[in-house]
Amino acid sequence: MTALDYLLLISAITVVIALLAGNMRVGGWLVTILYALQGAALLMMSGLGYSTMTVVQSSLRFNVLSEQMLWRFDALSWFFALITIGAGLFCSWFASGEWGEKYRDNGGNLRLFHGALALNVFTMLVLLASGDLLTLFIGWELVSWASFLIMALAGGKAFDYAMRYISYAFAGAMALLGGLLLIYAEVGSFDFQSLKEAVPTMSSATLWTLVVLLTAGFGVKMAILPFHLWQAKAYAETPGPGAAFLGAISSRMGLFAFIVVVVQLIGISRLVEMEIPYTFLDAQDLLAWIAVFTIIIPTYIALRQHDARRLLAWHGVGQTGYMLLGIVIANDLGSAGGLMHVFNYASYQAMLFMAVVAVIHRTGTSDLNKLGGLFTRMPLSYLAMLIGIIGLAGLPPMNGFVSKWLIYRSLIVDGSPLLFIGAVIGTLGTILSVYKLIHNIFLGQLRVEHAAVREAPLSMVIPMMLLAAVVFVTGYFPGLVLDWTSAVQTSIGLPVLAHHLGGVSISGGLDMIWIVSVLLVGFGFGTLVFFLGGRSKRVHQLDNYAGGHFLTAETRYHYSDNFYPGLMHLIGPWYRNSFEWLERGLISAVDTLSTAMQGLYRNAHPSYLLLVAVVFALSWVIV
Amino acid sequence: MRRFTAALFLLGLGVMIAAIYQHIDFSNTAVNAGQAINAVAAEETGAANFVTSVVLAYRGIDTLLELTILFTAAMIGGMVLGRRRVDAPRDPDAGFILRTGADLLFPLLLVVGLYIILHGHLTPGGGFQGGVILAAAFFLPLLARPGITLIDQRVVSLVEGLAGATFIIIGLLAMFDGKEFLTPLLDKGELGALISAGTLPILYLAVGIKVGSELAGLLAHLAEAEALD
Amino acid sequence: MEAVVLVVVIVMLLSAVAVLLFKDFLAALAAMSVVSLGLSFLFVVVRAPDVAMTEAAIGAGLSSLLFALALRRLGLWRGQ
Amino acid sequence: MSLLVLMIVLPLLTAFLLSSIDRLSTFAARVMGPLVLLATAAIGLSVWPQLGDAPLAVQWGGFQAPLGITLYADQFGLLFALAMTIGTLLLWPRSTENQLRSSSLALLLAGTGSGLALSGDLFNIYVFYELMTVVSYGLIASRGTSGSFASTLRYLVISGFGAALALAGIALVYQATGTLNLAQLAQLAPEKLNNLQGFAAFVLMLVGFGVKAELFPVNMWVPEVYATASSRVSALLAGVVSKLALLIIMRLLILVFHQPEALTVLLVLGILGVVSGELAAWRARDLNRMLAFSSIGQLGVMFIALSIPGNAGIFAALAVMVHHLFLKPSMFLLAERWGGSIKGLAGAAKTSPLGAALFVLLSLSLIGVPPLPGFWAKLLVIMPLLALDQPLYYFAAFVILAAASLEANYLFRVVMKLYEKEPAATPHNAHATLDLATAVFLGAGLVAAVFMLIPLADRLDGIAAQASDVSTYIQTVAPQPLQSGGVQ
Amino acid sequence: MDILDNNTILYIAAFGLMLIGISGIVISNHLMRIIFGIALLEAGANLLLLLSTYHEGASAPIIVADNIPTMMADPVPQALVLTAIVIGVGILALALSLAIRVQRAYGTLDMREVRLKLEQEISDEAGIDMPSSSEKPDDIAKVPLNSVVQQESGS
Repeated sequence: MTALDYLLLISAITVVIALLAGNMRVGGWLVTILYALQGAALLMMSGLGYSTMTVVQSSLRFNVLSEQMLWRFDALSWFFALITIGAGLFCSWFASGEWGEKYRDNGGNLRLFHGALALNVFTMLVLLASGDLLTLFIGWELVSWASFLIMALAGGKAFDYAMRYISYAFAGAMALLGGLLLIYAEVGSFDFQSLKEAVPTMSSATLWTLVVLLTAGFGVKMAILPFHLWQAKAYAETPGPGAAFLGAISSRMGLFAFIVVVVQLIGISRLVEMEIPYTFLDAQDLLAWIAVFTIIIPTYIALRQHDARRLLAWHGVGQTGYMLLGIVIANDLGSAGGLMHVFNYASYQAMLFMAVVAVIHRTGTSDLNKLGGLFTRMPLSYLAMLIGIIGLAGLPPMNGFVSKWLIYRSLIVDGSPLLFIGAVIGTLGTILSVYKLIHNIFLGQLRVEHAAVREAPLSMVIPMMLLAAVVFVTGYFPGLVLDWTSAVQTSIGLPVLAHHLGGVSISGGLDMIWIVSVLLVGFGFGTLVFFLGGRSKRVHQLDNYAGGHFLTAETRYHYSDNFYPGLMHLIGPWYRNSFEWLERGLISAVDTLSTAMQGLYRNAHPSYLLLVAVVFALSWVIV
Repeated sequence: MRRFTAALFLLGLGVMIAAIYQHIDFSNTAVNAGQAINAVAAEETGAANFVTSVVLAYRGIDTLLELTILFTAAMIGGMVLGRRRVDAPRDPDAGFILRTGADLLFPLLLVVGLYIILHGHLTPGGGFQGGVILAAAFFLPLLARPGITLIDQRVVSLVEGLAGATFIIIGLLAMFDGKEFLTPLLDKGELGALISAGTLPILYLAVGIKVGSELAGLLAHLAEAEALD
Repeated sequence: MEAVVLVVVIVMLLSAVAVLLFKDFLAALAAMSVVSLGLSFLFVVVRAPDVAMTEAAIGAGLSSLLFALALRRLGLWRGQ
Repeated sequence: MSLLVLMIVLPLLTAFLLSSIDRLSTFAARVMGPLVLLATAAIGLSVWPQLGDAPLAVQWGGFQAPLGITLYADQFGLLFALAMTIGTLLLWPRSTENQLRSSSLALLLAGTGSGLALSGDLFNIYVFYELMTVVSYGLIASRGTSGSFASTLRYLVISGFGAALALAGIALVYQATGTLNLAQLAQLAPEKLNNLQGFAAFVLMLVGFGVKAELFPVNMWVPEVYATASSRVSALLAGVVSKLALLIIMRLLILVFHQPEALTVLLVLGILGVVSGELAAWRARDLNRMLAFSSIGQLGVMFIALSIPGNAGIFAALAVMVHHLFLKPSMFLLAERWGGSIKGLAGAAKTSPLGAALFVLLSLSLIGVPPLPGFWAKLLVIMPLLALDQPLYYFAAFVILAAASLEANYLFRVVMKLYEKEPAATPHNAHATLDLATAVFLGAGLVAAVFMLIPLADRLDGIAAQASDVSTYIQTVAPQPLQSGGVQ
Repeated sequence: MDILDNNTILYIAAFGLMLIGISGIVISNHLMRIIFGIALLEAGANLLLLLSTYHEGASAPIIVADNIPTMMADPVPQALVLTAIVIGVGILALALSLAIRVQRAYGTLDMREVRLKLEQEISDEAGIDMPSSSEKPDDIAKVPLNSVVQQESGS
């Protein structure tokens, strides 16, 4: 039994326990402890000296089709597994207390929820541990179906979205299978190493086919353009903490597989050699531009949402673009930024979802037009969301700033100003929409019906606060995460970023310790002035008047719908839902063909077809 | 349009058949399994009619299956058409000449049918041809007098079942003897004599009775069909 | 001999076409019997007396009887 | 002498005598059929191990090979003979009105199917095939509705057409070689059938035997028949009988027809089958027809697998066939109570949770989700397709993958309906215990296969290797060479 | 008559019967004609099978009075055709019985109408409307299509 065996075993046990005890009062806590155990097993695997970590094999292996299937962990898997288990731990914790009871009382199947969550973690670990292309595909499919399970839990509308997800995901998986089997046909093995050795001898056409098939397969899970339509709604309809978990890590599995196969095995340098005929672009540029558009378009779609969960979920799609962009650029800064963004994003996205779920838990709605002023009622949730959106918008002093800085910097170093501008436009949209989020929920006027709302229970607040701490600490000391990303960079064969605890040690580098310290000093000074200046006075929100009338609680003077009217007027014409139309067109094409085929079976005289076949054979004979 | 496409297809089919016909090689015809059978059949089976040898001995299992097809078809025919209702109206009897003719023909056809069956291993004819005549013998009176129940479906099914079973049991007897299923048994006798060729005449008798009863049953079913519903 | 065979074949093929063209099903059935009888003759020509007998008894006789009974039950005894 | 012939003969004998037995004792007639099938299955199983070393050739009537009819038993044939026998046993027809006739028909089907799988003579195969066709007419029509009669009639027209063409094909083969024995044909084929005449014979026989194997242009009967026949009969036809027809085509392909054009024809027709079947299933709105169309698609995949030259193709086709053998009958059994519009299925999982869970499992395996057996079967088909490195084969692989995603879409639409919270207006019937037990048994077989994947794959590979070994076939049957004027 | 020797004439008869049979199946809509077509097709195939080893100058494969002829016709195809004819008549009877029942149920033997009525019956039994190519099945369109529009036009 190796460390990896222990990890997988504990994870499998977690699934079983979750399914057995999920409905009990202690069930959630038990499962949470098991996640913590998984985390311990993961840490045991490498100690904290991860940078020297070598490959950990699992003793589990099979021989199928004269191919050996094996599982193993390297630094890349370890890094993603850390995030996965962390997300599982916090989400399970979050779900264990009052939330779970309420879910069960509302007719939800809590046992199935915990089981599905644990199954998601387990399948992701299996995927991360894959040691060859066959196990990669098996893990991939397991993850897809586990996500499908948790997405469909809510029933009703969630069924429709989960259905859409699985249609996309399965089509993607088939593209992936096609790609992997094509590799097998070319290389004669599912082994990673054989593929790596065979890549230089492959023809350009084969390579293009491979890259397109694999990117499409992985891209569906990442929800990059043009496969982005399924994700936001499916995630938003997943029950509370499940959405937080999926939003934090699930679609990152696509990125993991992309890194393993396209970056590590095929290699970015090979992509650069693949030029697109009649243009000055190559495959790498193509991917980078896909990434940039994946940043921009979903972010501005998010701006339009008025459901908090959907707004966040659409951001999830957009942020994937940053990660992909950084990794495709593939220099030391970019890949470190992309990888670090995976970690950072997971931490604040989980927290943001939790904050929104906490609000739903107390108020029963996530409609941004029906909320407001909850700051006074739920200050801790407010704090969590504030820290989260600072991170999401990529502003100092939170960790999101560091990873985005690295990605921007890499674009400048790489000499791609257009990509840089695209990424910045995306960030602009992010800032605008996260402001909409926090404003419409927490700021402004408190609604009458929410006057009695209390802060979320401790079981929900503590995970949020812990995540907030993570976001802040890794923003203060980015070196903590950069250590891990360097190990990953070494393991996948990319240039390693020189760094220290406070940031990057290259010329024009970044030292977050300085920046944050200065910021803190500045804030401290400001606070000091604010409180010691003594010129402020607390007034009740309604101690006010407008147009000569005193305000009552029933009067709405804080309008949250029709946000950003000017901006919307300006960019409104761009929301054409072209991709929706594309999707719909595809469906009606299939529908038409399908009708034709049914008509064929229903109406056609069989002998006609037979004779078509005969004539076909005849032409053969003559030719 | 439909006719036009059909004509086009047929033209294509015709051309294809012509093309295939061009490639048929007629020189092979002397070398085949049949000639091999001709060389040894008289000795191996003792039947003067080699077609009978092939039908009952060399390819006996085919014949068994063929009987089974008839059996199944008769059974399904009965199932599909259903049983005659007791109170259903009947056709009036046919005229005097037909009735008398049918009465006279009945024994004649019976004798001819049995003759053809029993000489199947010597002369052209056999169980199938004779069976058809037997069926006609039993069906003719029905045409003449639709009221009579000469053909009782239950008797028919009993007879056909037993005749088929006889065929199989003769085959199984060979297995008790340590030989393969349907190996011809008994003494082969003198070539050309009525009692010769071992079990083949018995098999042909079973075939004839089975074919006769099944076809008679089918005919009766079809004739009675309108009485349903 | 060849001339006889040729005539029989021509009659047979014409009857076969007639089977499909006659409006009256009874006439079509008669044409079908002609085909069967012709076929039975051809079987004699190719030295297959057993098959010829069978074709005459089953193809021309029994099948026609079956068809006739069915046509009567289907109400197609006279042309539509 | 081998007891193997009893597998064929005993059910026939019992079927002949069943109505007489019924007159003596109704109870005896009722239990007789299953008992006989149990006995024949036992005979088959007892012979199974010894066939691993060497196949067995039995000469019916004790006549030497090219003169008499040969019964050739290898594990490949016996596997499907057993599948037929045991499948009939599991799916024993239960119709209250025509019980006696249905029992006889089921017995006949089992006997004929076994014979078809084991036959080694071209015309004998044709007769067995015809008998099986007639028996299936009876089974379909035994439901007794006017729809079942009409669909049987349509089926009969297509089948009769195909059978006549197959007969013409046999005539062409006999004309060229002078023999019907498959072993001798295998000897003579490279010399005498590797030409246009041989190809024409192949196409004619393909069309003829393809009717039952749901080959593309002659499968128009499938949706109607499976929608009108009783579910148990549909399960038998789609699950087992279609595989037997496929087995015949495989045998012909291995032993007799070696033209590359033959493979191309199979490939093209297989692709058309997959495309038309899966697309039509996507739009089907009642469960029975959806399953029927998807069965067309699956058979198309098998034809594509068959079109792969060499041992890999046989192995792949065998794997897909065995997988489908387990899967389709249980799906039809589940559909028996659920049959009807898919919309009306809403909430059916509440009344039959086990059935719904089983349906999910079967769907997952059908679309090929690892680690279920369907995935490995699919892998076995696609891997050699890509390895051939030819455009048409690449296209076939693409079609299979695209069809799988369509399949996932329409099957999970059904699953979603099953688990919907608001139940449909009409209440659902729970499954009959026996149906459910049978389906669970077959489903458990699928799950068990996951754990025995490696020995199972080895065994199937061995069977495929034995089936594709032409020289052993010839040696085992040992036909005497034909000479002018007689046998040497 | 050089071109038209016996062999050729007989083959023309066989192929001709098959062709006419196929055209009967293809062109006709009336079930009886289709059944006639199948019968003709089978007759042609039988003749073809018998011709496969036909040799001019051979005698029938029957030994009469110990007189063994030098060249006898091949008995195997004869046995095969015998079998095929009997199979054919069985299936013919079956087809006719079914035709009688179908006509009684649907009142027609025109295959186009039978097909329509059959479709109607299957759809009725399943509890769905008769499909027609113009309408869109709501079930199918629903899943992926309830889209951004309804959600996002709100804000």
